[in-house]
Amino acid sequence: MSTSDTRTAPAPALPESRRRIHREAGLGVVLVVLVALFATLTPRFATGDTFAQIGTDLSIVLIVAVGQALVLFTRNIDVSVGSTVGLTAYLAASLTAAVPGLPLVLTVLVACLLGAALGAVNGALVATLKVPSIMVTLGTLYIFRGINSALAGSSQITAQNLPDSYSAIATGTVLGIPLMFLYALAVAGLAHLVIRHTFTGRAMLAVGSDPASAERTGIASKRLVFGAYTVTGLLCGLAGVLWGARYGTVDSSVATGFELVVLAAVVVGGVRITGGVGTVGGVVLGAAILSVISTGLALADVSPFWLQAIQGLVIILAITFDLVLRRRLESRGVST
Amino acid sequence: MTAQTTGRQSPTPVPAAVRRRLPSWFGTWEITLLALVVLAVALASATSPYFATGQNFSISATGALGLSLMVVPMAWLMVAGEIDLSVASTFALSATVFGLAVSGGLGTWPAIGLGVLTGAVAGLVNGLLVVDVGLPSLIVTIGTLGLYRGLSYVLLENRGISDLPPGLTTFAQENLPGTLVPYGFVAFVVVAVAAAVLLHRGALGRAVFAIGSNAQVARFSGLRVGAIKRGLFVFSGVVAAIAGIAYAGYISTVRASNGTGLELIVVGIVLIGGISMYGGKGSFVGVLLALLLVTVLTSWMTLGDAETAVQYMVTGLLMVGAVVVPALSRRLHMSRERRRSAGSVR
Amino acid sequence: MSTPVIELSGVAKRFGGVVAVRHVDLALFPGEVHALLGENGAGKSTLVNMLAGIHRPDAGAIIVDGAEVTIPNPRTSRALGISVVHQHPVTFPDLTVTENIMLAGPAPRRRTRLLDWGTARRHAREALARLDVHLDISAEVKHLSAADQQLLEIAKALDTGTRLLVLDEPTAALSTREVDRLMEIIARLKADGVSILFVGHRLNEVFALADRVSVSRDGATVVTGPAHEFTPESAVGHMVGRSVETAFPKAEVELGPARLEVRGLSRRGAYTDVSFTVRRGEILGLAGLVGAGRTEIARGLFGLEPADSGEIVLDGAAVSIGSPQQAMRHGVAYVPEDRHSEGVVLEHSIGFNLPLALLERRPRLGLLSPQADRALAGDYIDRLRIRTSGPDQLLGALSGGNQQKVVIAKWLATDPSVLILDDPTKGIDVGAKAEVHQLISGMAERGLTIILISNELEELLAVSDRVITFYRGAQGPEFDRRPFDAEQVLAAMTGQVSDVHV
Amino acid sequence: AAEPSGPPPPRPVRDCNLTMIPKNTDNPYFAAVRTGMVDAQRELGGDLSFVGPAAGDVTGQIQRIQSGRQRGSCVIGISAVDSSAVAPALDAARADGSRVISYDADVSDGSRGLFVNMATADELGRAQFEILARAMGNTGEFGIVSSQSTAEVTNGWIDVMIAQLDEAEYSGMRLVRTSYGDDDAKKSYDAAVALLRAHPNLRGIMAPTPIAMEASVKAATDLGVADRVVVTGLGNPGNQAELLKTGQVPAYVLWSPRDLGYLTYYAAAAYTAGEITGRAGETFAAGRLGRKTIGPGGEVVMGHPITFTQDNVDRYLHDFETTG
Ligand SMILES: Nc1ncnc2c1ncn2[C@@H]1O[C@H](COP(=O)(O)OP(=O)(O)OP(=O)(O)O)[C@@H](O)[C@H]1O
Ligand SMILES: Nc1ncnc2c1ncn2[C@@H]1O[C@H](COP(=O)(O)OP(=O)(O)OP(=O)(O)O)[C@@H](O)[C@H]1O
Ligand SMILES: [Mg+2]
Ligand SMILES: [Mg+2]
Repeated sequence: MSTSDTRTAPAPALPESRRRIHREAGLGVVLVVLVALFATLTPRFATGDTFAQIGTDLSIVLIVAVGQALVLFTRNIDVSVGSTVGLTAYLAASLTAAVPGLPLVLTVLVACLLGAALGAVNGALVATLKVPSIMVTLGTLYIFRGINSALAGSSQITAQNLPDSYSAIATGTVLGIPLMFLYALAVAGLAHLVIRHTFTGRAMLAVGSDPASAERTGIASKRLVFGAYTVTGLLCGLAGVLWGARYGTVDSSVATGFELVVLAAVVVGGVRITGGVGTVGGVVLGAAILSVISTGLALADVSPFWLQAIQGLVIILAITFDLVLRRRLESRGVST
Repeated sequence: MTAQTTGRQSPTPVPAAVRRRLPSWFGTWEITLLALVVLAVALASATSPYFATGQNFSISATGALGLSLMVVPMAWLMVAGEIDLSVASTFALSATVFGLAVSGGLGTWPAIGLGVLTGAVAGLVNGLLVVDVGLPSLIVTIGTLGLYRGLSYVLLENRGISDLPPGLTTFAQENLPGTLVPYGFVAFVVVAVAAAVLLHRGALGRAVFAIGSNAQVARFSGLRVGAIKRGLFVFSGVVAAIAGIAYAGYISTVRASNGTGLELIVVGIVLIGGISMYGGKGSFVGVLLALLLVTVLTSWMTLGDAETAVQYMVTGLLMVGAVVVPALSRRLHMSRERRRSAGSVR
Repeated sequence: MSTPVIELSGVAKRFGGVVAVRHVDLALFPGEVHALLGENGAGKSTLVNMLAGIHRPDAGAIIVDGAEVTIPNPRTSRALGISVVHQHPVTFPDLTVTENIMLAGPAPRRRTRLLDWGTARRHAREALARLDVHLDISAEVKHLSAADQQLLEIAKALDTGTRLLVLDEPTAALSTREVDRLMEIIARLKADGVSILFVGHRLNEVFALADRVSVSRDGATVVTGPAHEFTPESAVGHMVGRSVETAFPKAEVELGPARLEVRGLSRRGAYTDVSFTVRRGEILGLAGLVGAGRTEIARGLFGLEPADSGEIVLDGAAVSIGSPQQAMRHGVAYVPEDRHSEGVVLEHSIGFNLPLALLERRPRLGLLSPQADRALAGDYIDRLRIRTSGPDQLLGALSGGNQQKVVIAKWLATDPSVLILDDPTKGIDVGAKAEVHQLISGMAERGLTIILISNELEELLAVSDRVITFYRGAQGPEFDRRPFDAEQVLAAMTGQVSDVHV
Repeated sequence: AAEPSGPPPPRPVRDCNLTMIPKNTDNPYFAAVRTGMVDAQRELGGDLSFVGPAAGDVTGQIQRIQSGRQRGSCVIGISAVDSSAVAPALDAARADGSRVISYDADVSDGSRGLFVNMATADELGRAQFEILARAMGNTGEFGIVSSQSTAEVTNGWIDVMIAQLDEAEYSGMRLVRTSYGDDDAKKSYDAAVALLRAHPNLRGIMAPTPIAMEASVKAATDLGVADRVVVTGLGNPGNQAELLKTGQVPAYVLWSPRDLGYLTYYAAAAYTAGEITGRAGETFAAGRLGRKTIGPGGEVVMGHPITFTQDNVDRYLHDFETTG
């Protein structure tokens, strides 16, 4: 939860002519290096199939990570995302199983609305009562999971209980590009537009950068925080549907511990946990890096007993590399 | 509170200054927690004849040892504005090294030493990455969470070691002879009291609060921000190692999976204890009360055969309620105050 | 004059048990510069915050164009034509200069409702050009110096539609050049009929500007009148409620041997080839404009950002100072320039903050005595007249000037032998400033070595034994007290001279 | 832990609290086990507490053991997540006068008086392996997607399968990798995808746990290799009958969880009533299952594995009911 702020002295203000690169450039390089590395390790890596798989694999994480990033921008956090995904996945799947003829669009809509409602609960508590978001969402993490467990009990909904069209939401492709990836890209693209090119988006970052200043400027912090949580919930709802569609089996434990995966993607993507800093592009790269690592290691057929250790190591190396690269560039007078 | 400070410079009447303040380590949040503990104990005693017994105390305290120990350094780290999510993995890795050493024929103490050293190194690596490389601790320790847990799997694969020294299992499982007080509980109380006093009364504790509130100010005040943070990560690793070894003694087994997921419970307790995720705030007394609360609730609900779903919902409602109810009452109080003062003027 | 733009009638505001504003009446007319004076903690910023829509008055009325209004939030305030420069910059450190300016006002949008970045950048450039400041508009604000942030704040407030411009100590972090520029702008706005409420502690500025003056004491306006009816002394008398000494004559001190010597100190991008000697009992002033590199030299001496090359000699022996701990071991102390980010921990009490710089000397595992902390705090609360409800008060609830006093006290408490003060009296009221000067002077008498950086030339010349000028990171001419020739010092600071050698 | 001072006095099951701890409650398999226990309880009486953690974890099991011990349960029965880790808690319960039995998944020897096993590991391993071998024509590469790497029962079966590979008949088969899905749908799916992609010549996946089987079938289908990759292993007809009927899985193995619960309850009743002590050769009446004999090591083997196919699966659905 620290940043390196304490170590870097304020740089002198300099004229406008300074060279500039995107903060995400370092991450981009990391991604390319990783891809190159795995491609040399395993010939099977550099194939269309692999990229399709990576694209599918990162999608659910990315969709939720975009939401989480919005919340983090405002100097809040949502650790209930795993439970929200789990609960909406269960509700969406059981709805589909119970009402066979239900149009899929409706299922997706219902799941998104349910998710948004759960997110709104978080948002209302955090925004209006100004209580620490970590406490609220840790609480709802348990509550939502408890509801899920109470509803699902020992039952499991499997692909056999669901229409084929349900699973097709996740497994379909367009021109060889996985549908899931397209959904995720659409979500990320929209989020990028809002964050980068609307007042609302910039104001969200402002709230996280300095909440007191936001108040003094008259930015409607409450509405923004509430909105960020609601959108996150909505995206969790979408992710819930996709989860069920992709993995086939839905029980009371769907997406347990998913919050850490999401946080990892977001933070690797350069979003600061204490708010005010980050881009949607970074989040996309963060999710992609993590997915490339896990897919690459899986293809390399690493022993399962080594998998976790190597994955942890590669994550650390990747973020260190990114940081060192950025420092290098900065010392050469390129600002990021 | 001294009278001299209020008199001369502020002719304005300041009743707030005269009112005695609650100490920083026992504020309204700690009172809330204490009330919740009392309520939970009362309900549990009323509904289960097995709750308010010496045996239950002994069993609960023994079972909570590993968790309780790990809460201590996590509280310190989070006050300093950092976090260590790798604790449960260090917990397993150190126990693994210890277990391998024991089964390799090393004596109990040297094996413990080796295990603790492992924890210290694991903590140091975290510290170096955070302080010297400058990476955020959250992501560093998510990485080492995987790395350390993974190393345990590399070392043990799917094997377990259950031939542990009897001295250790006795320490981790049994009570002081003739009492219902577990050995481990005594050890924990010593550690906890020392940690509490040092945090709230010690120079180091003060420094840690300053670092967590504003690391830049701390550095400008001549505090060794980096050294202290590094030290805290090592402390975290060492305690996680001790906890991991003790837990191995408790279940008489070392496995690579020992303590999986425990980090979130540890962090959860520290947060319930009122320590801010952003550092610089909170009280160790609150953390101890949170630990007590969680232990009491777990025991009560287990004795009542509550299903996991119910346990989750109770835990969650409690956490949300604990922050929401005081916030609501504060709001109510404030709006009433505002109305009153407005009324008195017009 | 015509009808007031804004009138405050009997407004009051309390925070819990603390009455910040008891009863203030104030009428602000178009085209006037109205100065509001008062001791630290007199309630000036609270008043400003009520105009800005941040605090709602508990009692009284705010009247705009003859009608009572409520200002529930900053947007309403702006809509009423009120622009505010707060005492502490209201910025978003992680966002760029352009974004900071954009977020303060109505943001330019395209028909698609998306932001129009081109226009936003143009607005930003224009706003800065109005003040004649040169900032990288795509730099993040956290990389700007305190002075630049303050300038940015002013630039943000200089909106067209402004009817009342409120400036709460806008010059605290500024040096002569920027202050002059601001004065020009104020004059121009005034000519355009804008009403200006100016809060400040530098009386010379105030009297150079103001048409009318109000003095507030203990949260109540005690007197209002045309500026020419006041003298600095009478104004201070009203502020304090008794007559006080506002200037202490610089004591003549017998200088001791050289204590600190700096030889050829350089740091890339900051300062080059800096050499000087300071003796025991001497007060050395460093003069320069904002950005001259004085702060960086001070940080170099304190081990925060060590110099790349050069030598630091203490009592004749070369030392290496690579960290603040090392500096402190050599008896060097540094009062930093930015109180919020470098000086004090806002969310903790005075009793917590005061002994902070002493901690490193305490045994790591030793215990602290809360009584001793409190006594220490109590002592300095008295000596520096810190207006507070007691040692347990949180720093964040203190007025700006009183926070600054805590920063100074924190370092005085370490009992240093070399004290570097970086703009120590910024935001401090006249009375307290005199006390700080007396304190510094007294320390010099006791043989301390003092390096003083100040943006207030008057202060620098009043207190220093010797002044070295800096211009853009290069050491310039040096002046001895005989007494100082302010004109020449100023010329050297602004890089216009190099021949006046002394 | 202290040894029990002597065998606790016999107590009729009617006056008893029985704490029966499954690995995890949110699991249709254990729900069916519970149904069987409730069947037996109707016949014998007694107070059944079927309690456990929602998701299998050692700490959760230990807490339930201790709660049973504090309540003075006359029997604590457990399907252990970890055979040695729960042993100290079981020992303490025994010292306090509870009788301890294990079912489904054993605990360390000496920490229980009786183990109710569904079938021997050897038979279960072979039964699963044979389906796979037959479907693969005894040749080709296959991989395993298991549950937790530390799940001892499953590991036991895998050992049996690996031993099978040494037989001449199966010399054409090769195990390329064992990976673990932790009984989690996503992890199992990812493990199966990894296996299929890293080994393009794979002909079969052995999934000795129902969640992994479901996930492997889905992975093979999604990757478009379902026609050449056989998936089989352990399945639960309760909610996986369709897998057989659609032909996605040729056959899979299990036993009757309902009978297992029923038998466990009967064994517990006989044990607490003092009819049996856990010595080999003792026999007891097990209601509709007839008389059962205790084998060596205090193990009661219920019967043989059942191989389910699309033809027979419907007949067994009764065994997987989860009502009550
Ligand atoms: N948020 C707050 N909570 C409690 N007390 C406050 C708060 N803000 C201000 N005060 C108190 O109100 C009084 C007036 O403060 P204010 O900031 O208005 O003073 P000021 O006149 O601006 O002083 P300065 O010249 O030092 O800036 C002070 O005693 C201060 O401690
Ligand atoms: N116009 C400029 N050209 C080159 N460098 C500059 C210019 N303006 C500022 N700088 C650099 O920016 C840095 C910031 O200066 P710093 O804050 O240390 O100066 P300062 O004299 O202490 O200012 P202040 O009076 O605000 O405290 C200086 O090192 C200076 O070299
Ligand atoms: Mg003020
Ligand atoms: Mg400066």
